[in-house]
Amino acid sequence: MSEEKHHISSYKSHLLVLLALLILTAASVAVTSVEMGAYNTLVAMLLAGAKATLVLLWFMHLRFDNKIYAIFTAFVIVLFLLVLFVTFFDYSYR
Amino acid sequence: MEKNAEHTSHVHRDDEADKLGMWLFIFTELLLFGMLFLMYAVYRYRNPVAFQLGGEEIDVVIGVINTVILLISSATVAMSITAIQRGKKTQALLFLGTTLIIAVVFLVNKYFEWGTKIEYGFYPGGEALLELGHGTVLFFGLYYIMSGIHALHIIIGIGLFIYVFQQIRAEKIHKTDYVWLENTGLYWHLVDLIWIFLFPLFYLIH
Amino acid sequence: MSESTTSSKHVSFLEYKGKYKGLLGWIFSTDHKRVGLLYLYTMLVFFSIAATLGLLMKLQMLAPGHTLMGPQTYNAMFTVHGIIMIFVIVVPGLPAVFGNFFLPLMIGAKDVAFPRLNLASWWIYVIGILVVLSSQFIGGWPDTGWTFYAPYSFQTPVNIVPALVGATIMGFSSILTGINFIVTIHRMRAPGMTWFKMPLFPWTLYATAWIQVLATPVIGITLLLTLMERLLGVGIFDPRLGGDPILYQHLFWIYSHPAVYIMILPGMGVISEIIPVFSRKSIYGYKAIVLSSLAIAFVGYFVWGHHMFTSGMSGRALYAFSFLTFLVAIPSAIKVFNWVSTMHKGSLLLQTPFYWAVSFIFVFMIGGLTGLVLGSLATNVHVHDTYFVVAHFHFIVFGGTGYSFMAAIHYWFPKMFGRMYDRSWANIGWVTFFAGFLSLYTPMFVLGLQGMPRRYYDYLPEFHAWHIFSTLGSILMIAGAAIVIINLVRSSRHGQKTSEKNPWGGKTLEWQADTPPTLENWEEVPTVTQKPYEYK
Amino acid sequence: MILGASTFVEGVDNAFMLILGISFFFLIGITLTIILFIYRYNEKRNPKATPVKDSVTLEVTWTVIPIILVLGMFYYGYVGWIPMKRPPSEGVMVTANARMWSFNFRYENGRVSDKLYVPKDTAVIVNLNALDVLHSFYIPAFRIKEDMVPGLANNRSWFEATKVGSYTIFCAEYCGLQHSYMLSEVVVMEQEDFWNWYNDPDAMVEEIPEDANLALLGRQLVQAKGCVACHSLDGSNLVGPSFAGRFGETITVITGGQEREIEYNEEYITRSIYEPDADISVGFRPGQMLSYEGEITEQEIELIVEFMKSLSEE
Ligand code: HEA
Ligand code: HEA
Ligand code: HEC
Ligand code: CUA
Ligand SMILES: [Cu+2]
Repeated sequence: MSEEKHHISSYKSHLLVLLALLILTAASVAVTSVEMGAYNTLVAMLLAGAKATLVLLWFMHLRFDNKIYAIFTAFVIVLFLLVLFVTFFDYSYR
Repeated sequence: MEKNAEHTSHVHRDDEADKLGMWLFIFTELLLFGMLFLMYAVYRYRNPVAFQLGGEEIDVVIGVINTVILLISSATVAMSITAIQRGKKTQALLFLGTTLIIAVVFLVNKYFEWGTKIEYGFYPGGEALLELGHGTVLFFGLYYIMSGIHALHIIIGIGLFIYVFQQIRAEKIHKTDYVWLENTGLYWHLVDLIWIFLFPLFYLIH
Repeated sequence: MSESTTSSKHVSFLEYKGKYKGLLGWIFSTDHKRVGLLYLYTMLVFFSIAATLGLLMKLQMLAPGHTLMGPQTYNAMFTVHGIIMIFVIVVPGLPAVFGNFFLPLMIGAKDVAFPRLNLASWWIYVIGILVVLSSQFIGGWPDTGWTFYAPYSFQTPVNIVPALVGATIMGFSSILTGINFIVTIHRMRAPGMTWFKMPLFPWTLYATAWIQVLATPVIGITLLLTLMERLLGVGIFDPRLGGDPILYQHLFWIYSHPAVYIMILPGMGVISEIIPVFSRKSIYGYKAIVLSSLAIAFVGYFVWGHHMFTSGMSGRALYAFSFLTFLVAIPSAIKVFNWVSTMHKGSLLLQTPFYWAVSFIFVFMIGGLTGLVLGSLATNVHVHDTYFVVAHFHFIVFGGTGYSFMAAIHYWFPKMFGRMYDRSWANIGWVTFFAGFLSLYTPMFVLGLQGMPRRYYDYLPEFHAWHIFSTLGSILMIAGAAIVIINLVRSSRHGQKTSEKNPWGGKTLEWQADTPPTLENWEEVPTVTQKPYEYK
Repeated sequence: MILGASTFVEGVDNAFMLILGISFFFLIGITLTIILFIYRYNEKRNPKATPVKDSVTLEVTWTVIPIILVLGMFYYGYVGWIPMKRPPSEGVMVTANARMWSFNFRYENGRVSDKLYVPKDTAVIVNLNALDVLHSFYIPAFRIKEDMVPGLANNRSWFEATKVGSYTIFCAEYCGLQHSYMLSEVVVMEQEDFWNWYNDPDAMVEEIPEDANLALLGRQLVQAKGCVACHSLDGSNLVGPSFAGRFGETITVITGGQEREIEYNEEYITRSIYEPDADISVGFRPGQMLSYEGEITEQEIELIVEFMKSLSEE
């Protein structure tokens, strides 16, 4: 509702999130040179996932907004992952 | 779920509706890029070595720079929303302006990045590329398509920023009516989200 | 937000005069009812074109050999027939026409959430159609089949660029409609209308809208990639460059299977409205129907592979997809049982809408049950890409979506136009149509089982007899359709006037509005206290 | 269904019959119920409706029963299909090549044929290979179908025929203009006959008898190789230029983007067959015709040339 009270995030919180994002970026560049075989990709994806979560929750306000947005977003992400999973039923066993 | 909508005649302003609409639009974008990521996953799974070699051709430094500035720009739009909510027009304009400039810088970097590749014949249908074999063709095909569509979103974002910037200056967007800014911000974060995944997938594989 | 200047209370939306006059007053009107009718008229035009193509194909199939046209023409015909029927008629179909017109009325809103966007959707839609048809002038009609399978789609000598671009544009229109409906349903329900007091048609629109929002971008990007493949040679689907043509099929069907549920869900919603009203009885199992709609929408995402059983996919994927396909049939079964139970101990009002609804159930069952033959691995291998599939989808697309469209228009006609159609002609039309329909498509099942492949311009003499049967049926069917359509078109201008608010005794909100409704539907938005379909 | 002639028929037809049975049961049952309701509860006979309460038991029953039935159908479908995916290791190996718009079959001993000859009661393993776009290898009498995908390795189909006779092979995946003429035949022979055919020494030698009518042999060849799908013999242009009336003429072709005049002679024909994209006749598209290098010998080209000469002489 437009009458609803809005949560106002402070500059400081935005800057903290930014800092975290930059640290994670640095980390993901750093781990690239560590040889972990297939796990390299996994780690890279986990780090990217962490960054994405930060952006979604804080920058995109999912933490403070109506819960419905968070639920929908989670649903969409799960849907996509399931589609990916089902597609690999084909490619993993060809 | 949410409270029942009370009287909401359609002349009435409903910011929440606009925001929901924006989120739904973001979902369509997520799936659109999702399918590109799906293709990437499939082809990388089938051509692991070629993708690794392809990844080494791509300049990590430009990638890192672009990642960092894009993250910063995401923070600055978020801050411009905070500024508007607090009624600080000049601050909002300042933050928004920063974002706008960063977006342009991002594109300039992209231009140089692509430029050098194209010079060497690394573009779809390019001689140098075709010699390198199937996996590499796919890798660069995806690279151009995915970062190209991403860049297209940046360009649209720039358009939106210019519009919103004008609106704030003209006081059309202000403390109590700022959905446009908010939605533009959401859109920009989406662009950032996509990049967060593009970056490791193309620049960091080795 | 709209052209309203509230002086127009009690003037029906048909007569209302805004800024523009005449035709302009329609194509620039953001009123949801006018937008709905714009879609209706547009569809009528293109349906006639595509149906004529269908008829011409049937005439060509009357005898083996080159009878009426050459192979290139035939191939172009089923392609354009398929593209128009799918992307222009049945995918937007019920949501764009009846959703636009009745969604706000049924949930007690004054319009949809974004009226201007709504009008824009129609414009985008028309532009999309025109782009597809422009291929006539730039390189000829596409000849790839509506599925645009790689690699043929970028090797054909014909210019298929307009078809790809046009279909993508229409996809945008579909997405915008979906967004609009979801927001409308979330934000604009009348006071007191909780989620489980919402009528079933809006519920199915809601489920459909989610599919529109979450599946349509997939076809958008797929067609765009095909375009880039064709124009730039990026190698994504091209086997000569290492691409995988089967991946194209995955992407295509990740959209196009959910799309078949975009087509059928609103149809099921319409039937769920009509059956209780004409039985004078509450719907049986309201919650089961709601949940089954959501289940269809969700599970429908994971069965796309059943179109690809013989494509060269891995065996494991095959049985996973077959299994899921069988599961998705269950919610449809539940709905059928609920509809039939609703009639039990009712007081059935035998009128045209009811006839269409009942015949819907019948042809839908045939279409759905033959879907099970297709979903089973062993039998699919035999009948895939034969006329059996053609029969299945005409039964379920035309039988399902088409019949529910007919049911809907006969049901809501008086509300929409403030006039009544000729009831006896309507019934005669229905009988002829139904008989023609069965004789047109039933022989195709037999042909398919005998092994007649689809998309064949010419065939072996052994298939001749059933083809004759089918072609004769098509002529009967055209006669039926002509009666129905002419009756409706004529009555919308000259039919008997009526301002009765509730001719069928319905309980949902749209029957409380004026006939025809006024510009903003209500002077005062009604408050909902009851469940829908409360018959005592 | 229709006549069946392979070991898969039983599994497929059983699954079909099961599904058909259940379907008819529901279709007829529900239809009769509806008709009964219309008769019993129509407005005249039953002016007042009686409210009925939802029954959870009923709802659950009619959810669970279809689930069970559906699992049964899935199972039968699975059982009927699984043998198709499990080719035996021993058997006659054939490579089926599909191109627009013809099939040819190459046996292990090098024998090539445009019809598929197979022995009865022996496993035949068919390697599916497409040269240009998607095609599909469909033999209704055997209940098998599998797409032929360009670039897809290890794509195979197999069958064991049980009845002597010949059955149609259809291309079931849309592949362009002449899709509906992309037919062939599978000829099932007694084992002995098959092996005789297979090892037939006459078929292996390329020698042509002195007195043979070369033009006629050429005609048979272009028909067998599927050239006539694109090249008419009557002067009309299909996908490619007609063979009629062109030999000896001077024609315009595009070579590397440049137009030039060229004489339609033996040399040009050979180049057109081995490197079709080298010279493109004006008005036609490159990339349609694939090279026949390795499939048509120079000797065979001579026959084709003779045939084309004969077409121009008339
Ligand atoms: C409105 C559109 C629509 C709908 C609703 C459906 C519904 C279903 N479809 Fe269909 N389908 C199409 C449109 C649709 N389809 C189209 C257009 C194509 C072809 C595309 C192309 O290639 O061009 C196609 C193709 C198609 C194929 C691929 C065929 C092939 O190419 O090989 C398959 C395979 O599994 C399939 C299966 C099903 C199933 C299992 C359902 C189920 O959802 C059906 C469920 C319904 C019922 C089961 C009937 C009612 C229930 C009862 C009467 C109770 C008794 C039931 C039980 C005991 C279970 N369909
Ligand atoms: C909504 C979907 C829909 C509808 C309604 C129809 C309707 C018809 N279709 Fe179908 N069809 C498809 C969707 C549809 N089709 C699709 C998706 C394909 C696959 C394409 C592909 O393979 O790529 C296909 C393919 C297809 C084929 C297979 C081609 C092949 O594989 O070789 C055939 C063959 O006969 C056919 C015939 C018909 C016929 C005779 C009708 C008839 O029933 C039409 C009957 C017409 C009417 C009932 C209306 C008559 C009214 C008028 C003429 C106007 C009068 C008007 C006024 C007075 C205003 N269609
Ligand atoms: C898929 C369609 C197709 C098939 C099958 C095909 N061709 Fe062609 N052919 C073409 C096209 C298109 C051209 C014109 C463009 C070119 O020169 O490549 C052509 C050109 C030719 C030419 C040059 C003719 C001229 O008038 O310039 C000859 C000779 C020829 N083909 C012979 C054959 C023979 C022999 C076969 C069979 C063994 C064959 N073609 C099979 C499509 C086909
Ligand atoms: Cu080859 Cu159809
Ligand atoms: Cu499907």
